[in-house]
Amino acid sequence: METPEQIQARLAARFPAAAVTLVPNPAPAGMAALLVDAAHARQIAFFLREDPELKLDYCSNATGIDWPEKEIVETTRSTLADPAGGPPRTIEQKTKRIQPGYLEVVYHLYSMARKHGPVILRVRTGNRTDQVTLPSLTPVWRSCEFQEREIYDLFGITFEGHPDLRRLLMWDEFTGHPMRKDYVEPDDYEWEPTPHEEVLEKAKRHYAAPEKEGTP
Amino acid sequence: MLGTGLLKGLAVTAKNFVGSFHDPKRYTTVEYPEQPTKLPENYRNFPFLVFDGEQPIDGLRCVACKICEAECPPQCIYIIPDRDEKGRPTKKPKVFDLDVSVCMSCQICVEVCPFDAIKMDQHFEIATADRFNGLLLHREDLAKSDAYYHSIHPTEAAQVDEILAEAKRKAEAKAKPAAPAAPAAVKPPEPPAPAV
Amino acid sequence: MSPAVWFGEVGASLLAMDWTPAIASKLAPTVFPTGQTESAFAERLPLLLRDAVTGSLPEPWRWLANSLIAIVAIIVIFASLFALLTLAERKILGRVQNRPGPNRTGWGGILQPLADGIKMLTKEDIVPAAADRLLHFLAPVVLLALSIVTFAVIPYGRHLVPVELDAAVLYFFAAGAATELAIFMAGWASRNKYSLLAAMRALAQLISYELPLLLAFVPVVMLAGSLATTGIVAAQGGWLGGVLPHWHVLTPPGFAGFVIFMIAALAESNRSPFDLPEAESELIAGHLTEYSGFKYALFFMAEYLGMCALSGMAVTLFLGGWHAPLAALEFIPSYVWFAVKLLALLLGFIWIRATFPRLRIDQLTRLAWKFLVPLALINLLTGGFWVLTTHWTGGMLVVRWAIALVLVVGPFLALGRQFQARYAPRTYRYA
Amino acid sequence: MIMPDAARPETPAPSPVPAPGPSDAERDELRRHGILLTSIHELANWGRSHSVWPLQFGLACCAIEMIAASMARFDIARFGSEVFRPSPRQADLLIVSGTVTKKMAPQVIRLWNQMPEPKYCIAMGACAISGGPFKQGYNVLKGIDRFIPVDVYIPGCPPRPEALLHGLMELQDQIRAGRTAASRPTVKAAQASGDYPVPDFGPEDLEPPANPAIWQPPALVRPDKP
Amino acid sequence: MTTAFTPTPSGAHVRAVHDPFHGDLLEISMGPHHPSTHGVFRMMVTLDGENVVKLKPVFGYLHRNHEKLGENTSYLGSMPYTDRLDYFCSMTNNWAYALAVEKLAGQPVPERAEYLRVILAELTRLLNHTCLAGFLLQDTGASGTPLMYAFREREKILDLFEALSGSRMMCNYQRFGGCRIDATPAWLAAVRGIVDGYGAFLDEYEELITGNEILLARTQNVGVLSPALAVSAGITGPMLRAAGVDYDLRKVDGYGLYPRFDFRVPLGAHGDTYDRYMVRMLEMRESIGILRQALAAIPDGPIMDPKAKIRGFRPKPGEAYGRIEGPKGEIGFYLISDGTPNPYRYRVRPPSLINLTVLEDLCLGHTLADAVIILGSIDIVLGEVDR
Repeated sequence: METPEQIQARLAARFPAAAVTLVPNPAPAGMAALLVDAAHARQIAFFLREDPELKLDYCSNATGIDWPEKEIVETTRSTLADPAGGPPRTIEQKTKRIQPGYLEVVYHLYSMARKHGPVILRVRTGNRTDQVTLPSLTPVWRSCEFQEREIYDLFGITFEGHPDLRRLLMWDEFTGHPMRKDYVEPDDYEWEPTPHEEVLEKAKRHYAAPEKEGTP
Repeated sequence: MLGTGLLKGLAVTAKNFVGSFHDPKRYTTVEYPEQPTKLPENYRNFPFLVFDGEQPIDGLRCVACKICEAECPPQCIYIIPDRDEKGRPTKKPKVFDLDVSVCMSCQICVEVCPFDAIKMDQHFEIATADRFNGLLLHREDLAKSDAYYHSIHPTEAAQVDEILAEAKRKAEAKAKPAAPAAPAAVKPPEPPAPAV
Repeated sequence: MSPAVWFGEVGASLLAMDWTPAIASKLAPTVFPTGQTESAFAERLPLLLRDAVTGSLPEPWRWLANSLIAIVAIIVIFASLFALLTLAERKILGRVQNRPGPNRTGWGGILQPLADGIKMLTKEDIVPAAADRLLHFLAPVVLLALSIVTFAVIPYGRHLVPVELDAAVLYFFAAGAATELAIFMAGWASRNKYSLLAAMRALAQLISYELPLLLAFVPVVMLAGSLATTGIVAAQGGWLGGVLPHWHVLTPPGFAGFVIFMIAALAESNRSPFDLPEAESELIAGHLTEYSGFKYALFFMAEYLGMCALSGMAVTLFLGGWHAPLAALEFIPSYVWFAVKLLALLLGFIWIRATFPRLRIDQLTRLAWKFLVPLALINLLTGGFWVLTTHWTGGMLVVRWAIALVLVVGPFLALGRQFQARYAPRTYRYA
Repeated sequence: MIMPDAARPETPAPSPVPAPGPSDAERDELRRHGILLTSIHELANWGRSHSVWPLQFGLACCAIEMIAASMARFDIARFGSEVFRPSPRQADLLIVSGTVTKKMAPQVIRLWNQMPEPKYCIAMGACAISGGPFKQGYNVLKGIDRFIPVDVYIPGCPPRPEALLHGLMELQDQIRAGRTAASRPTVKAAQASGDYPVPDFGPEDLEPPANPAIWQPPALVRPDKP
Repeated sequence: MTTAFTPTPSGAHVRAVHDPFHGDLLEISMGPHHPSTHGVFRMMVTLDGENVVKLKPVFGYLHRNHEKLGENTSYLGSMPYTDRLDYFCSMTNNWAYALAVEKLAGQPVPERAEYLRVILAELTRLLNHTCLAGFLLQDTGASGTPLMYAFREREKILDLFEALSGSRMMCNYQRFGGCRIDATPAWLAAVRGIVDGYGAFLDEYEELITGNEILLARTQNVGVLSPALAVSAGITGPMLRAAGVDYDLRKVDGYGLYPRFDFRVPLGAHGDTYDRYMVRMLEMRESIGILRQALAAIPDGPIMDPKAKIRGFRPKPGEAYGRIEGPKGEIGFYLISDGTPNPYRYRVRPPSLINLTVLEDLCLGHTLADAVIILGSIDIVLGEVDR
């Protein structure tokens, strides 16, 4: 099978307007992912499915990942040559920058016809608000139908073009997106016989909370 | 011919019906309360604490290091180390609670324990109507003798004994050249090889 | 009090009685043409017991009392048979499935039905808020009543026919068919979607299976020349050479009729593999979904009684009724033979339940209309042929059997081939 | 309880279930006067205890062990309990066999409401008792006894089929003794209307998250910090 | 440019909704408490008479937040939770998770452990397919007998699991870089005994039911799945192969030691419920072959890689997707490590959930009774569907 780099090159040639970048994977399993922009994701997906070389007709896994806002401390080193001719001095400069949070959907693509894979496709949203949208790949691979519903439910990404986008696992009245990293669990703690620190913390919050109906 | 499949099926059920009266392969019921359940040696249900000697609480191998508490996936172990009058740790648990209403019998506490102090019990008849007292096992409930451990997991217990004896020999050999006044700073022995 | 003790006490009181000559005369042994003597006391014991109670009453009252005793006896005997049957079914199913079944309530589980009954009696009776209260209450009562009235015309022994009717068979099937209406009542009144589906299924099943059921015994009526159950049983008396009884099941049209009748009876009594109204894996409990407590027990009882009644009718129509299989076994009382045959058929019901999966509703109706009804119609022809050729002897007897067998087996094979063209085991390829 | 060989406080914890009905002495007294009422109760309880029909209702992993308990090796039929009724109207026993999620909890309580009295509940496995290994989950109800009175708790993950049989025998003893959870005075007083309140789906959690008439946990104490 | 796969439109089979002759449609909510939804699964079924015209599955009644818990627990701590995903097949779940972590950390596995994994996975396959056959027949209305025979054999295999790992269902046996407990010769002999007797059991079972005309009529041409739809919908496992697509990860990926074993992959031609049942029966016979070969060839040696860590396991940052051919289909784990003891993202690729994608397509036009057995033949476990 072609390497991700080759695929990236072909995609760049085929869709000049699309931004396709490689996301390296440092793990020993090492399989770089193709990061495509949301606007062209469906076209690229159709291409990957239909391309006779690749024939990625099977989307095994589709999942969301939450990357919250992160403070990145970058250390830049600049070497200054000593005008006096001494050994060069190294100046370390620490810059803090806030990497904006985003949500990401990862698709693992295989080919049943050619029995190869995987090709990993990533699509990212611009931010982490509740109104983030991505194109649905369900028209390309039916197997995304429930998995994208699950992502919509647990991560709060709206998929445009999904035939039936509803919550999959939680009930319809539910408002949160539990798989996001900043999700706060409901205060359903009342009693637990092994009082670990975090349990006590929860208990404190529970009993301090204004009288909720039904709690003793 | 139509119906042969049905007749064959009837023959099989008839064979099983008749067989259930004379063929032990076709009568597999173990009548539970009367006929004892044969539990394999490896069977595990809930953890217990091993004690050496006669005194259940004083002889506990547990040193209240809280490793199992930290590693327990569902967080069902709760330990408070004991301290003597001067506030020094006595390396014994003051409280060792196990919430069997949460425990999932995964045996990770046994695997991570460096002192072979916590082992898996085989007793499963613990159904109770007492929600708040019956399902929380305290130190006193959990402490069981080494002999009991030997009786339920003989092979594993023998291996554990060897490892403990080895560790003790090493510790003694190490302690001799050192100052005898040094407290029994026994380095925890390596975690035992996965038990058989 | 156990039955044995009860019988013992009654027997003792009988012996202590001052026997009137009228009763004593009944004790005279009957001499059969075969030379065997009937065990008169045993044969007539039920009647004697009855007469011991009612013998002294004046005539109109005596008739009433006799009828009441018959009713009570039927209800008591078949209710206890129902209780034992539930236990037997659970134990036999257990044995088929390699386990003992209920064995801890009483000795060997014998008290299990009692425990179930007590529990059912003391359960809360729930009527859904939206249900039709009257129909919801009536359905089990009607069902049970209809199941019980069918017992009236079955000859249980030589002298044991509760009601002798000329058109007993018609009466039986008229009452039996109405049970499905009670199921429909239950399904409709419950206001539950599953119950409603069950009700519809029950009606479809009723319409489909009434026909083969009725067609199946027409050859028997033709052979016996009577619609009365007593007449049909009488027609099956006697043995060929003392060993081969003249049962209808041993004639080609009778055998085919018996098989069709039993299949239709399975469907009629909603037993597996035709338990579609109650289909547990599809409709929760079908028409029973909203019934609790004793009403549910009544349904259960009605189902088993219906099964008993149909088996009893099958015994009467095809298996020689209360006649013994061998002339040498005549000395055993006739009602014992009836009971033995009845239990054998009931065992068959349980055995089939333990083995088969369930049909689908369209397959069920298709089986009835495209398979059983044609076979039953052809069987009518076979029956006619068999009746017309009763006088053939010698070499013609062989011809008679050959033609009848062809008429029975041929259509079966032809229809079976049609089925096998559609559904057959397959062979598989490997990658 | 547990502990064949270790020391254990001699006095058993007081049973939370007070035995209703007349005491043995009273019963004898009544019997002497020819009053049969008590023995009819006993007969009814005997019948009920030997004919506990469970609801055919599986939730999660424990349901498989529940099925296994009804299969040939263990054969719950010996106790007269193999009649797994799929309709709650004919069931006596609700075996909560597995994790009750918040999405499922209202339906479990509805099923419980649909069962006719007298009815019993067994919480089988860690998840049903307290949420078990999944108790930290946002969608997991931390124990079915927040909404339903439970007669017998069977810890284990999952409990062996034998443990379920043992729990069933415990339940039979309770039924025979006439002290089941639903007959507790507190429960009865709270459930005068007969129906247990079914919680609604809220935007974050069930509303209410527990039924205070049923769920009365003791105060939380920390042994080292009073 | 290309055809998009969209679900079959619901209601396409409604003949005449407002036709007074046909009457109204009946909407039934099957589940979450229903005897044949295999757990707390719910189908909103719309019926025209008894025919299904619309079927919407509702999930989440057993959503126990597996993935969230996995992100809050250590790598080892998630292992016992994987037991509880598909609670019939804890051994294969363990293996898939261990494989993913081993890929993530580059952890080798000793040969004996690989052999043990193959043996246990094939035993799990036997167990799962046997139980499926039992449950499927229970759904068709056989009153318990096939299920009882299936569970009779299941108990034998569970005894093996219990003797080896200490628990009947929740084995928690595999570790990153090997297995937890070594198999004794007596255990291997016991496996040999079970494997030798299994063929006879399958023969008897097939005699009981496979030729049964009622079963043939109930299952043949019911719920036909086309190969094109199967591939697009990501169907895996026996269900895919029953549709005639040759895709078995044991052959395709060749993970573990499967390339060493000689076995065949049975394929169906019709893709109906009968094929799904029969493919599983045939797969069991192949599994017996694999087990025989593995038992004959299993070497002595260590079962854990000496460098493998039990406590304090922290893989380097990166990600990995490990998948194996579970009995129900492709079970995969997608892990992202950020260098901490807990995975940053822990994702389970659940075969049961994805195989359910086509449930409505299979059921439309069939009756309610067929919908029940189609669901049964898909072989789902709710612990894995909802996680």
